[in-house]
Amino acid sequence: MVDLTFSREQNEFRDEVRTWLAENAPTRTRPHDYAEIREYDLSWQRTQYAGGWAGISWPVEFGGKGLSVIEQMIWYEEYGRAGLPGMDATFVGLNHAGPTLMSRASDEQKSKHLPPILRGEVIWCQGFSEPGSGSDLASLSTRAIIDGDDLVVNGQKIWTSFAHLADWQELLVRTDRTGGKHHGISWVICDIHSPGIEVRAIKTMDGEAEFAEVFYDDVRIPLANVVGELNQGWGVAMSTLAFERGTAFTASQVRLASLVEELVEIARTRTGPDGKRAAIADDEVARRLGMARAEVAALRAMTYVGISRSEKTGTPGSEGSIVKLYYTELHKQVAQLAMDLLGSDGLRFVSRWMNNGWTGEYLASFSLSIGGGTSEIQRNIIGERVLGLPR
Amino acid sequence: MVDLTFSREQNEFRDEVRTWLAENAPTRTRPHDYAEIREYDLSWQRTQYAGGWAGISWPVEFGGKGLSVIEQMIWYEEYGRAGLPGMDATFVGLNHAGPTLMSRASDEQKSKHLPPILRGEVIWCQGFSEPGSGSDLASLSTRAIIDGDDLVVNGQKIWTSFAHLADWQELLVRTDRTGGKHHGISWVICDIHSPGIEVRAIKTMDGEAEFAEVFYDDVRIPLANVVGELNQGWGVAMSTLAFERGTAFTASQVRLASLVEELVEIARTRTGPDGKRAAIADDEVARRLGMARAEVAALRAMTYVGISRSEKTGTPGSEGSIVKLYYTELHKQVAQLAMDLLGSDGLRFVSRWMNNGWTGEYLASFSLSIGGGTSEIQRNIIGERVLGLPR
Amino acid sequence: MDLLPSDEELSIAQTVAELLHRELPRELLRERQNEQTSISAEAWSICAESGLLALGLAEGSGGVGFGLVEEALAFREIGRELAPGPFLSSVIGARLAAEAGDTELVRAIVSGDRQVGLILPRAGATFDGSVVTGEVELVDATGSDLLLLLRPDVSALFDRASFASALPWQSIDPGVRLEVATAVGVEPVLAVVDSAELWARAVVLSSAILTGISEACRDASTTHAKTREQFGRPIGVNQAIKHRCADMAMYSEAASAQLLYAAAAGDAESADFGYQASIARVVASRAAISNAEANIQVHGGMGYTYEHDAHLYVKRARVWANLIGSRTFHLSAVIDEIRVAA
Amino acid sequence: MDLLPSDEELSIAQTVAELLHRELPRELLRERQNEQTSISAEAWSICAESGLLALGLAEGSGGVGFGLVEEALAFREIGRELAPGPFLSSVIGARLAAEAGDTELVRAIVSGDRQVGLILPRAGATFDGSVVTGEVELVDATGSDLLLLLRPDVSALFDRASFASALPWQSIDPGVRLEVATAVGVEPVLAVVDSAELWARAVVLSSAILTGISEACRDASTTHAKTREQFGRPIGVNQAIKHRCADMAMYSEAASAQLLYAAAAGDAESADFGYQASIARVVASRAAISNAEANIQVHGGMGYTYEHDAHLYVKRARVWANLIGSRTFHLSAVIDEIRVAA
Repeated sequence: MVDLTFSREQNEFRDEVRTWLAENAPTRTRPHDYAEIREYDLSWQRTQYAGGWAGISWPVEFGGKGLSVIEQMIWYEEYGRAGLPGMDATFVGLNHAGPTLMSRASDEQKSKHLPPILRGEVIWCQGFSEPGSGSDLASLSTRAIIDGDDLVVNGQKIWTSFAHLADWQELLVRTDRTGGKHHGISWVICDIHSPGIEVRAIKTMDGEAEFAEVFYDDVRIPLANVVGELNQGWGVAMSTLAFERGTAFTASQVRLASLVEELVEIARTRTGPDGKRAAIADDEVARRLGMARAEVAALRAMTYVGISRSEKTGTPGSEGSIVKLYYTELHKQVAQLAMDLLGSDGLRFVSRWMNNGWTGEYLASFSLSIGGGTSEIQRNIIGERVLGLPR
Repeated sequence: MVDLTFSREQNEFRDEVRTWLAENAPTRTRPHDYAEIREYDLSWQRTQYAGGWAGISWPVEFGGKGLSVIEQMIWYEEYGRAGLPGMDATFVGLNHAGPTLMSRASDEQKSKHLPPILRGEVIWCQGFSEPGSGSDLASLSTRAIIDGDDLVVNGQKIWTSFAHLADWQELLVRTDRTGGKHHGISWVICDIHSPGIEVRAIKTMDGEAEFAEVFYDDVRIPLANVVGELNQGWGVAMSTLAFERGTAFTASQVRLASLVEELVEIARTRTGPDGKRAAIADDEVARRLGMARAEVAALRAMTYVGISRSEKTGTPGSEGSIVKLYYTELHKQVAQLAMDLLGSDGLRFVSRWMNNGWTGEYLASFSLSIGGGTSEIQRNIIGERVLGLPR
Repeated sequence: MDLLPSDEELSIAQTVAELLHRELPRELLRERQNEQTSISAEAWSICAESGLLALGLAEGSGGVGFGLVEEALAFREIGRELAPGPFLSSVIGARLAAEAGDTELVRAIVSGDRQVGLILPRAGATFDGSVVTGEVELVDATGSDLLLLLRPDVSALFDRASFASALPWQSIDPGVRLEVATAVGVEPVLAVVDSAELWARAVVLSSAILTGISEACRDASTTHAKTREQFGRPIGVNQAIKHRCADMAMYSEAASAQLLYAAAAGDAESADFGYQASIARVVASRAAISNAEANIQVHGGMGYTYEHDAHLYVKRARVWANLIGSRTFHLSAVIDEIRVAA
Repeated sequence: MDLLPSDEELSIAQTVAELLHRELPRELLRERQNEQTSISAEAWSICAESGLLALGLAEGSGGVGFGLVEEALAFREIGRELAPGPFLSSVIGARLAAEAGDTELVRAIVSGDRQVGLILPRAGATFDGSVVTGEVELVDATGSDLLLLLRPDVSALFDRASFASALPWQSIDPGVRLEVATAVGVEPVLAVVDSAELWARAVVLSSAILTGISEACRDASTTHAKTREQFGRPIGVNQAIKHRCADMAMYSEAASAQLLYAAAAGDAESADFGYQASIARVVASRAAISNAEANIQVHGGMGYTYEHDAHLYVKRARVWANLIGSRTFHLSAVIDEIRVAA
């Protein structure tokens, strides 16, 4: 039944989260240097684990709190409101590899790999995209041949976030080339420090180096590291991708809402386009900001709908693609609005790790509608899977 | 060489046109009733012919003035600036069927059909689209069987402007179904009053009835009326379509420019969105109007480029699709801007034949991006023929 | 927290949809376009008898006792079905009467005995709570006994007879009747001050109508894209069509989610109810206009004939985008909070 | 009337393109990003020797004697090739010197001996024709001897040494150097009043740069769409890509046509030169930003790497959209005429 109010328990939970975050969140700014980021993110994860806050919606058997997606969302909301840095390096382990292992891995694999993720001992990265595949993920060609008890992997992955900080990689390889392209893919747990792996950072247009290319030259991975059945990795991977569209980017949305409020603040204090009045006095500026505010509010409502659906059906469904598309395009628009507002201040590069890092934010925003499935792919998914249009 | 100035002769020509139009253009408002429109448009064409102004760029041998496309454009510019009504009913004959006959018809067909068009004796309509074909024009299925010296036609056409006022129709029929869909089409001259033809008006969303459906039941058309070769009508039709993208809608563009100026006038006199100041004092309104003004200026420049290209190469080329797309989308935006400006006055229907007929204009604008090749088809043409992208 | 309507909530909406579909099929809009009223007295009675005008009124006031959420879900169907008639002004009019304590008038309105049309004051018209003066438009008031003038600060019901000199004006929407009148010191029958909550409810219900329109257009385009063939395949295989449908789905989803959020905020008596309502309205107007316009393009030539329904959505969307506050009015509600407080 | 460049005009542009392609290949932008100047002294000399800085100056003033049309075609190549260096401010600076009658300074600038950077006054900074005061930004002035402050009412050249306290600030564009300075009553070396024509020429040249950027992006996207394969076919078969490229072509065509129109209006000394120039600028800014942003999306992941050129166009477009007047400034030039005269 449609109802905005949270239960007494949920409100108490929110209060506890807020209090705990206020007392325990890192006060030191997240370092810019990637080597330091690893230690920073893992240390903060360890603090969360020690405080009993790791894995809100992870089942108790894997060390989580076993709460619902609503509590998980409350956590992310409060996390975002506290202005805490993105948990970028631990993201894949907690929201991507972890959940996949939970649903598809063997008991042995689970007990070996899940606890270290929550405890903040390891960092996971993804190994899905390839230079030749892009949006056509299933066309991947990194290949693995069975040799005794091992797979021997040769090929290349790209757009791997934080590969240079990681311990483990969720890796898709082609183990059979005889069937259709969705067949013959295997999902394997790869020790990123294995001999034959080379990681090269990719510098992006905003000057950051969060992504990397990973090269595999006769890399041996034990067959025991295959998750699910050999050659059935596509299904395993798809279960992970759906997860991405759940609560996981609630924190990003909350951050976007606060970016909009920052822009409002800038518009109040900065001279507007006429060179005289404050920018907010300009009707066009005010309405664009008003619209941005309205859109982030609607985005929150959409997320609430998605979470309500997850609560009821266990999955956010393909409608998650609508939220991803809406969020992505909105975030880009907000960054563009910021550039228009900044006027000639937009010539100055300021990293998004800094105060008023709007130019960095703008440059970083281009990746949003490309990574994690381009906006074009999202529109295909919405058209085909939500609306049922023909392929 | 890039040069904005017109030659002395061209300037004199412009002066003559302006003077002549001021003295001879109809002062009576164009009637709204379609039966009266026929007489009004033909009578005005006869006046132009008598004054020596019919067919500016038609060759002298067909009764035209034999001038260049620049003079033709000057005529349309002055025509538009004089605020004269669209020459809708005579348009197909003058700009579509006429030019096709000139380039593809036999001498006998030319001498029979061309002079009456210029002299304002006949009205032509088109018969290309069918209910089942739409954007896929070549899939047309209205069929014609040879029987003695006649073609016997059965089928249906749709979106025929002014069919109920017309004498002649440029008709595409399928005379051979054995080849690919572009083969086996014939372009024929059809007497619209032939037995077996039924014309039914189509009422459009703006309440007008400019379009019609035409039904053919064993309609006999002499084989002598085939233009070009039998079964080679697709090529004949395509030569006509290219013509549409030349100077012919210069007058519409000039009209669009004056619509924008009308909107500016409304914004000056009408209370704006805040209920206090004039609309033009609102920064957003003013900038949208400013942008619309800039866009119609750029549209004129694009038309000039196209005409310069026609002058040099004899054809406006596929770039004409860019102008069509730009004009169409701009006209729709201007109509939407008008609706936003009107606010609650936008609840009142006012026909575009009346003063301040903005709601009618808005409702009529939807046809622009559909008729004459949808905006999607234009984008395909631009992508494939201008940019060379794969199909 | 739950923003997914329950089966019970959905079944209320479903019942309303079936009623409207049966009693007010869309063909009626064209058939009745030259009738004096957009809805027949019989159809109005049937709708009233079904309880449609009393859904959100407390049982003690003679209502069904549902919340704004249920009322919004019902109005979303009114939008989706393009149902003609002064539903919104009658529902809000009844609520105003209930707030003023006139239980007899409440009964008369919700039973369908007395219809309430809407007054749309033009720029320059004034209403100080006691008299209205200036040019006004009357919307769907040709069958009405009463007229509603709604504002956040003060709202009132007037006797239709006080506007006897009103002249009809052709509306862009064949399902909406329009009249123009000049009021000189006309006094209301009933007035309430501090009507911000009443206003916000009307804003939510208008958002519901607009959301319904956007969803109907999304569905019509999707169906057409699946069935219409061009170049030997359904046109929905083309990304130009497919992605446009996807964008329509996105706009509708945003409108629908925010509609539920705002309605639930109303039911929860949240302090930000008015603010959330204005946001719902901004998002729903965008969805309705954008989807209705896109729907015509998806339908091609058929889409701009009078016989096809596509244009009816465009017209209804444009009407509602200007009633109960305009886009700029509602953006101001968001902006002003920005301009004043953070 | 002719808006199609002649073979001679095109060959001038072609020569410039080849020069820039040879002397200032785009890889240099990344290689030199930590150098003090965006362009080496050698490359600057070579460009100056080719006559690039003197194209539109009368022969009597030591120039080549072409019109603004040719100059605009050359600057379109500067945009397309993303050539770094203070070309625009030097060309306009030389013209200012010529107007002021300082032939020696003209010679020094066009020969490449003295470079002219650009002063971008921040809100609140003032210049009354005799002194400049307040915060200013210096654009590509790290290798300059002179600085240009350009305004329609009054424009001036300053000695770079008067801004010795300027501090470098990282620019978003690796091909543009930025400094921040505070001026306290700094006097110019040369000033001219009523510089509307000079201003309009600069507006046209900036529009030319932006137009060139938009065209380069259209071409890069088109090439990528033809060659990059996904799902077994070139991505250009998808309408999401094809139609985006078509829109890019449309924006570029509008920008290019209006650029030629405005430049020709300048050469014809039309009364509406400034107005047409502002329109060119508005249309070109839209084309450059829109195409540059779309170009990244078309290139997917590769498009946002630092190694790929795509981001360089976005950055250069954003820089030029803020120099020689902003979008709102130029729209005002169109609006104000609307607000005042019909």
